[in-house]
Amino acid sequence: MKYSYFPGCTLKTKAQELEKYALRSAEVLGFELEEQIEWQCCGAVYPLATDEIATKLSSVRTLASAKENGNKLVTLCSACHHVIKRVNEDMKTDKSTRDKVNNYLNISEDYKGEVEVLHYLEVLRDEIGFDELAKLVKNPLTGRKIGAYYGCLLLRPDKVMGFDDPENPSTIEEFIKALGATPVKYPYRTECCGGYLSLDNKDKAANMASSILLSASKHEANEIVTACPLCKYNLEINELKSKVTVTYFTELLAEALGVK
Amino acid sequence: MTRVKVNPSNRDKEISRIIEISGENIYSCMQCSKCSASCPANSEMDILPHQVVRILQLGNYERIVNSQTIWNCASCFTCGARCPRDIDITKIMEAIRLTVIRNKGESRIDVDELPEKIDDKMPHQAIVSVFRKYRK
Amino acid sequence: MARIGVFVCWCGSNIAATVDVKEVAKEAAKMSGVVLSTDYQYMCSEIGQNLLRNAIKKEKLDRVVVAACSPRMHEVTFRKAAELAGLNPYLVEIANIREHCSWVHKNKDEATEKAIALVRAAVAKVTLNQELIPGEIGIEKRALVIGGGIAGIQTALDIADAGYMVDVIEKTPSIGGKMAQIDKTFPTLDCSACILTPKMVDASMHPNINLHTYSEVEKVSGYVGNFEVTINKKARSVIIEKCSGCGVCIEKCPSRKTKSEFEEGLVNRKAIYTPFPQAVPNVPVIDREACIKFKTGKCGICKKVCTAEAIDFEQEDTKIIQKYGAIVVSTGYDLIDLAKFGEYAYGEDPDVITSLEFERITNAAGPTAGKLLRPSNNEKPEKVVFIQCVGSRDKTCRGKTYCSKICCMYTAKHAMLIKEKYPDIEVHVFYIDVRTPGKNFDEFQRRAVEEYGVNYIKGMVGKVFPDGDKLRVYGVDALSGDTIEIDADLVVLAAATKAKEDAEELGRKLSISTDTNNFFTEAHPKLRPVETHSAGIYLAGACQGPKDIPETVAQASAAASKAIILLSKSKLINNPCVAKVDETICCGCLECTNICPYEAIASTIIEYRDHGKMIKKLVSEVNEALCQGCGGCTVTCRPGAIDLKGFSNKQILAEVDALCF
Amino acid sequence: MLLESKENLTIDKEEFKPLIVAFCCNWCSYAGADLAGTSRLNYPANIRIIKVPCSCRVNPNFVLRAFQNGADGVVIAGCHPGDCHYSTGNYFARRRLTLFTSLLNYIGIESERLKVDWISAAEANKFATVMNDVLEKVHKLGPNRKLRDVRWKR
Repeated sequence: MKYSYFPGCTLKTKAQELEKYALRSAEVLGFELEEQIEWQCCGAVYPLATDEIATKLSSVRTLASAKENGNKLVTLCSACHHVIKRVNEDMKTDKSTRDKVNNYLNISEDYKGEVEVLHYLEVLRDEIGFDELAKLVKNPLTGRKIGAYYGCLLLRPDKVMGFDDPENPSTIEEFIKALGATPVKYPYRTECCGGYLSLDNKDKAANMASSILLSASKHEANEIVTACPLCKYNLEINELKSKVTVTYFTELLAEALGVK
Repeated sequence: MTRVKVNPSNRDKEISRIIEISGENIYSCMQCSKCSASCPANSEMDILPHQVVRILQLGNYERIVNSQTIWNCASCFTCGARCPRDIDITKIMEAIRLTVIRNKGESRIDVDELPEKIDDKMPHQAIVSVFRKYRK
Repeated sequence: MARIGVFVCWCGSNIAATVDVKEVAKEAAKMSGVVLSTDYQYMCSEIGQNLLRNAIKKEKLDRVVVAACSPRMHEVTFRKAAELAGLNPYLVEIANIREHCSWVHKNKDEATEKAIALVRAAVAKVTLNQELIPGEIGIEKRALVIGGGIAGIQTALDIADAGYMVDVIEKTPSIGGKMAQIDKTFPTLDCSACILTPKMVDASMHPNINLHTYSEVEKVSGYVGNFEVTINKKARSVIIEKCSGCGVCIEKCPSRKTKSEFEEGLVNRKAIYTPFPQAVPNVPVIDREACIKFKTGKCGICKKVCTAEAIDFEQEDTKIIQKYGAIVVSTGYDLIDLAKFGEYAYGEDPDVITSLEFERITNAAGPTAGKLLRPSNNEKPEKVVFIQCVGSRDKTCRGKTYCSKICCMYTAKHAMLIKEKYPDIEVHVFYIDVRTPGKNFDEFQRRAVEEYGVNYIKGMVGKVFPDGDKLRVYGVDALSGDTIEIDADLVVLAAATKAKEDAEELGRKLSISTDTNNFFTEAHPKLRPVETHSAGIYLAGACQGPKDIPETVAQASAAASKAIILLSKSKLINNPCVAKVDETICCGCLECTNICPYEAIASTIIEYRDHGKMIKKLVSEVNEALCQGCGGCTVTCRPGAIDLKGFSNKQILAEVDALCF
Repeated sequence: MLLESKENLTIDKEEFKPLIVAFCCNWCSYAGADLAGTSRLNYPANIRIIKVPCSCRVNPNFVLRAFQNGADGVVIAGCHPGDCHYSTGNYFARRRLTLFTSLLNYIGIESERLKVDWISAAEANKFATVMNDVLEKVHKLGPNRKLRDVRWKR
């Protein structure tokens, strides 16, 4: 199976591990992530205002290019996934945005939200299947207590993202279980890490991240996995205060598949 | 405290602009305050999210744009996810921010300030986000 | 030539403000056949009706058009008035110039023009109206009550006391419903069981009441006065007549893995069980899905220990077909599933419970014998948090848009019950609005605050974080703007009420409608609150919308009296607007018999003389008692031999012509 | 949506005022129209309602007659499928009128001129919306001439 793949800026710089291990694991799992040619930054945050068009264009270009190749579009970074998936929904459901964007872009065929946007985790869950994944595990992570950290962007708003139950998700826990480790459910796993607040209001972000780490360690998790570079950053700069380490889910995957 | 005149004419241009940009119906709100209770950043907010909606309903534009609340919203979407009235409060926060920063010279963050605020590990994502959220 | 009288009603200013009634009357006077045209302020008033009656006599009117409100409102009124003046009531037509004209249009010229057109159509139709004489049908003097909760019990008792036979169908093994699960009732705090169980016994002992527990409605056919209902009596596996109710079978049953429905899943029950000790009938039932004998073939202990030989593993579902004159629906309500409200950790943490579970925990007959204990560790809680409106007044797909009505009061009751037994327990209630309209209701809630020291906080809870053996509750006080954090031991959620899952299906069987929330729709929200649009079918209790016990009982008695009124009549007047076959045209294809939903059309052979020869011919024949007058057959009829009285082809075409004038 | 369409109509009504005949079943749609009145909703005055016991009472003949005599659009409204007062009447109506719409199309009548819809007694808003919608569509199509009895005065 071949997918169009949108990496996003951070994966080429500060979050190279997230991508590296994802690509290696994909090889073992038997699917191909074809990086798009000349992709552009998604803009990091979804433009929430109804009157913003320009900020949605780069996502539509990405989507239209995936459509041209006849592929589903796969993302790795939660933020990119959030932005592209929501812009795709706008193109599908909001006529005024659709018309304006298509007029502006002037691509050969109007884009109407045809592409299916999948997060790497969704590929694992829905296209490969966690049962199948479990069979391919070479080094089961037996005995490790790992907490899933979902953050905001994968889950909310549920109406558009449709990733999992936004208040009580289970995808990453099932993923952890498939790798042979013990998933730890803790109540803060869907709370916000502080996001971009860490730039302007470091104390607040630190506060928010600490609550998450504290909650995870209270429930006896030794590690936390996440899909978002910014979540990882926010959790990591506070990790010293707790004993919990933070890694990308792909690193865990590669380790279990024996390609780390 | 100044006395606010409550009448429809208070829903002046700015307020309608906020409603329009957000695309949300603020009059659906019945002040259950679940948004405020859910907000992970509420400790930094001088006006809680449900109060923001109420003040918009009353039409007190000045009080909204001068609050610290909008700059402490992390756009985590928790408020909208739990709102029983199906209002996406995040969109309202964004609309208020935009009405401020779209005015010339009203950017929240200065490019010159950046170097001292970022460190080696900080992902690009954070910087791009802040530029999108805090300046035009 | 017809002598038609037109009466234009002002309806105060309801019509007159938007429609120039004088102009309408003036134009009507010019219409063909109209000999009198006048207007009056309130045609439905006594003076208005007298005006109509006198005019019929004085002007020798043979047809009447009243231009007023909807015929659904006062058609009956004006037809009765005409009848009193000696006119056949079916020679009266209504032009709906209020609901369909003055209330929906603003421009007076346009509205007046339309009103004139509507009157013209009514005049055109009435010209072709014929005297209709309704037939009579008999009434089966027996009522059916569907649902054996407090609504059904009250309805059945009232109808039975009036001297009519009543059958009660209850889906579960015992009557009693939700009220049987409840501990105390508001605002008097008297014991629910103490007032309900005597009624349950009354119902079972009443010579006129027949209980069909563990039974469901399978099929309903027929019409008012003559319903035919198929009841499916599910196999109980215990012979009711033989069982002495000793309970040894339950004691000895080795299967104990099924959650007790009556105890809201707080404890397990056996595979053979009675839902609760006061169950009526006090006869156990075998849950075949849980029973080891039914699953593996081995066991059968219950049969061995039963000295009355009441256990029957071979018992099968039985069907009962019975005729009824009236049906009362009282199927009650349920609570919504809270799985979608992950933020409250219901289902994740055992100490987060619904208010119905709380009823069981605080009930002396419940799993904790009335002691307030945390389900997780059976210890007394120190802080209890109540969260109201969980799913109520919620526009999203998670909840219901309506107010569930009963939660404010029962939450105040719960809070007070805790405080009364354990004054040292802290009780906090998160609410959006406190709604306590009702006799002594607000006083009750205020007492919780003022005398019992219950802490009411206006605001919703954002999230409940299970934290060790505590539940950290994050909320906000909307009034002060303070954020609140409570380390609670028990969180009670006032889950929204909802219609029964199978309400729509039952509605379909009965041909009664449900609203967008699947509650059954009453015939008129104000004036016909217990009737449905289907004659002879009535509503009682929360199946029509959220209700508390006193309201439910009141509606139950109201529904009973409606049923009694119906059953007390010796004959029912039939709707005379039925199909009619013109035998000379009918070709005997019998297409009409296939389409009729009431099997009201049959075939017959007629003989007639043609050119001196007797000829036999197969034709359709309408049973006027069965025909409900939908008119479907008129369109199906190939040669166009069937017409519908009161809505004939000629009449409708005349209306079309008049409207396109 | 509602507002926009109404504005359009008030601007243009001088030139063309379409006439719509609506057949409403007594149990659902007529009651829905009543509720639209009780709720003081608005729809244009050139919609005229004829009460029929059930949508299955509507003979396609009536529709043709309306078109012949000058109606520009016809609405047939009944209970929602499954909710028919007579259990199955609206199913027959649905089947017949689907065929009939095809026939209209075949003989060159725009199918937008005939609207078959299900409006319950509680759906006052839907009633007003459907009426406004039909009127807007018919307005765009212009007057119905194809089936018009040319001798008819309108």
